Amino acid sequence: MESNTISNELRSLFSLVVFPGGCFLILLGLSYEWADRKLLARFQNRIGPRWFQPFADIMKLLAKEEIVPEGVDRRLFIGLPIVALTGALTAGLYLPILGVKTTFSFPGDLIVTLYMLSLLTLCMGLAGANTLDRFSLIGATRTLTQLFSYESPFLLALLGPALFSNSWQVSEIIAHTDGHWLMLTQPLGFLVAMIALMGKLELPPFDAPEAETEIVAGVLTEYSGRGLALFRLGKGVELVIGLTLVSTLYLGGITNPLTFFLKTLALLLIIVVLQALLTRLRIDQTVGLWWRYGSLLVLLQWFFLILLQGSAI
Amino acid sequence: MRFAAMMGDIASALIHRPVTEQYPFERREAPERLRGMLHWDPEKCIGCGLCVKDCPAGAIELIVLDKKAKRFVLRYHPDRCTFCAQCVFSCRQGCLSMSNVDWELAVTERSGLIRHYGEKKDVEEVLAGSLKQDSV
Amino acid sequence: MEEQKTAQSFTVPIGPQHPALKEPSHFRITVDGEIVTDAYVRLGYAHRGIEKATESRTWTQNLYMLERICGICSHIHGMAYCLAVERLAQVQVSPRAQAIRVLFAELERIHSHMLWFGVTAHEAGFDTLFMYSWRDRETVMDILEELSGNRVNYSANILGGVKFDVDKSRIESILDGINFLEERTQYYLEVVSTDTLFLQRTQKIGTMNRREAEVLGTVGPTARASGVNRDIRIEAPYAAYDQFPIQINLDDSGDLKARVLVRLRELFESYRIIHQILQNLPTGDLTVRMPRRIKQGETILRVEAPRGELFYFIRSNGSDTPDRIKVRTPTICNMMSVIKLVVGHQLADVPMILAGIDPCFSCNDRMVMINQSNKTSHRWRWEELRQYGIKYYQQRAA
Amino acid sequence: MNDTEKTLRTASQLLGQWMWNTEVTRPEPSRLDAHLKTSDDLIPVVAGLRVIRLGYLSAITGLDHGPDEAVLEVLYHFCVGEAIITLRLNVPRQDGCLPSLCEIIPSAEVFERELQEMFGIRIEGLRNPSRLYLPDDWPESVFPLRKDFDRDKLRSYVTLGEC
Repeated sequence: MESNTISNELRSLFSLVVFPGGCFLILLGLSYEWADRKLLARFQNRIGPRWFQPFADIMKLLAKEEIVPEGVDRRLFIGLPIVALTGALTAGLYLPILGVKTTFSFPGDLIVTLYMLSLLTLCMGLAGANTLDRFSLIGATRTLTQLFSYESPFLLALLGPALFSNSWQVSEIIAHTDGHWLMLTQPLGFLVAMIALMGKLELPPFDAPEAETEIVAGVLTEYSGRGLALFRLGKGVELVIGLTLVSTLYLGGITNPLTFFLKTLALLLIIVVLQALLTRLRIDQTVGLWWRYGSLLVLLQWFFLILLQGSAI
Repeated sequence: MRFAAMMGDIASALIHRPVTEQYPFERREAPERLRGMLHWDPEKCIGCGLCVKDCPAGAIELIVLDKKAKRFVLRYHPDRCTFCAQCVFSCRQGCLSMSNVDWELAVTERSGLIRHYGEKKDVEEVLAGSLKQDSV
Repeated sequence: MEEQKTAQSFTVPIGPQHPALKEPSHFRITVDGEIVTDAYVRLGYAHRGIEKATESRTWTQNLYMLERICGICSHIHGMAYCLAVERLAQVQVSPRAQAIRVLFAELERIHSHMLWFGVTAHEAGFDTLFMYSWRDRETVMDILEELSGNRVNYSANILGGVKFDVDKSRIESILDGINFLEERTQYYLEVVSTDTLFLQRTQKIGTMNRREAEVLGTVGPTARASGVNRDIRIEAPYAAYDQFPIQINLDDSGDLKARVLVRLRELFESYRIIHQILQNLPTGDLTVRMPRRIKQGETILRVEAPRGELFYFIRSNGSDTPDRIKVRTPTICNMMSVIKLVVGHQLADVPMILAGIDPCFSCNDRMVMINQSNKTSHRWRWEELRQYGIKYYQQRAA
Repeated sequence: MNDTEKTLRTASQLLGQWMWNTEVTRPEPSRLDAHLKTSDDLIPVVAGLRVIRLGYLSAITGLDHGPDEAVLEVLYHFCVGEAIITLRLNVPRQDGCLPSLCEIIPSAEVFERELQEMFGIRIEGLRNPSRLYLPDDWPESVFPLRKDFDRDKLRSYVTLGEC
């Protein structure tokens, strides 16, 4: 009995620190960041970074002095990157990373995952608002404005599959959708989910919050060293989790490492192509896009879903 | 009005190799007229000093050891040089030229930014002299 | 222009160092939310005192210094200076040399416009277009390197002619490159006039009608995009432009899209002229002898630089150095229009509008004797600087 | 008679009528120089040129003919087509002062500010008379483009900031 609980606790610790949480997700996040940069570079006819570049960047940042600017709340300034990364990592615990069964599961964990993903963005917004720097302040306004615009379509788009399988638990949705490619039956939801994911990751064309030609680095302008490294790690982890989430819900589930890599990388490819093709949207255009088209499309999807479900009953 | 007008280029990038050159590992052959380091032929020089006069950057010094015996040393400062080739065109004897081989200018030591051209013993004499000047 | 921080508005400094600016300049943009309510510009961060410095250098040396006013439009400065000095000295340069000067000027215009095109795409956040246009720009850079040996600051001019000839074997390779560029420019023209998202960032942004363009004193493609019919190559043909006439490109809409289109269409005109010159290259010597001392007198020379009208006033007192050289570069004329145009636009549009005039701050700022760093280098000896550093860190530690 | 010649003839007549004793010269075929007697004439002449839409202000040049001369010369270049009409005006070296053209030609502002800081000719009526190119801590009475400008003397003005 005694040894059983200890081994249980050890297992929990392992999944929190090594796999799928912590180390593994961070490594995976950096690798996906590299894949993103490399593919984008190839689309632009450049060579692009070598495989270790994101790792080297993070190493360099971690080794550097962290400068805390004047006029900020010190605890918040140091604490926010940690909370952001933790949030992103926690989200990974409810998802079938690498096709392995989810570590933790309870009814409604999909909502927790989505909330944890938003935590990173909220932390970034707060981090920007915390400093006195004007670029950070404008970046923070834009980050939060954008959050409010894509968040509800994203949520609604991801709840489509949940509605389909009558459960808000990721593992149950997987069991229910196994083999069903919902992107075919719910194309509008898939489209919105993909594009909202790009908005969430602040990738071009939704990179107005960190548009370097306008506001330098947006919210992260004042960050250096460790804080910047943690935020970037958080972004990398968010990329992996977002891709996993969408492929789990819309691409017929993930059951083994092969399908995991195939499906997430396929999604990444789509994201990179869109990044290469589109011009940055101004923040008013982003908001307009989401409220005018994104929400409408996803509501349309729901309408059909409910009709279908109703007729099935 | 259409979305994704650059699709063609992006698709073609998949089959084309990247155009970036990885410079230190792959070197392109420099064009014939490339203006690299200034080279000087002591044989033809008559010591008129037109090159020194016309140089907009003061990168050339002509040290006259013995005008009659035509013993000159040309001190050239690549770090000041703007590579405009005015000296090459000013020289009526055609003893100046700009190399299209010797064009990698980065050096790790400042001493690499001063060059002396001329007969070996003349250069040594000038170098000894300049060292003496420095020590004074 | 007091910096006021009220509840509604605050001031965003752009520059002197800022990713949107490729050269130093300082803008103070007052915003209300995302809307710009006021703008202020401070120039002078790239001052090198060139106008004063010309007074202490010989006519030959000045050629290279003036060429370095701007790194992008270097040939046109050298060419304007040479033409003016040759006019003062009453020297006739051979038609071949003049044609080669025009050839270089048009190649330079291509490289400048392509560079600008890439920068604009980058400011808009369309990095793919930026990468591709700069990749293609390499073609014209290679042509220039092939012809003159340098990629920028070609130093093709010399008082009394040009340094480099264009021979048969080179004509072929130039034409190949130009044909490739023509094809690509056609493609880019299509992209910028059809891509929905790019159009959203350029259409009806920074609109300036013809009257405003005239009143604000804009020149060059910026003015032509507002329908101002003004091009020195046509109005007062210099060098060989009388033999190789240019056709003007105008657009009436006056917004950013028009500025993009006008510049891209100008490229076709450049390609055409280059074809013509290479096919009918006049004969003659490359250089004629120039006196070292230039006759007393004054002359004014205007040329069409890639960014607009470039104005040279040169006064000689008969010695081997000029008495006064006045340079009025096109950016200074266009700069004030930016300040007027950004008001009322979104902050996100400011870099785009600024890029729209193709600013060149090095051109702009050229006249101060001693700049900040120079000043300190006189006063701050190494030891002082070291002491200052020690003190600073001691204070910080305390 | 081509356009340039026609323009210059018109300008010549106009300037002759406005300024009864204006000396008009033709230094080059496409140029016309009008030597204004006093700075009071400047505004009416420029207004006159604007009324008949003769050219746009291309540049303002300051000239210093040497430290011994009591006056500086200011040149206003108006261009139309190939023709360049230059208004030349002498301004005293000490406390020289000119009216601003901003009311008539808004784009003149930058040229005037440049002239003001480079030659020390005060321009009256500038909306924003602050420095255009020179650093903010540039000494008040040093004008870099004057011939008597002394670089070594400038150094004495430059003070090392408190460290």
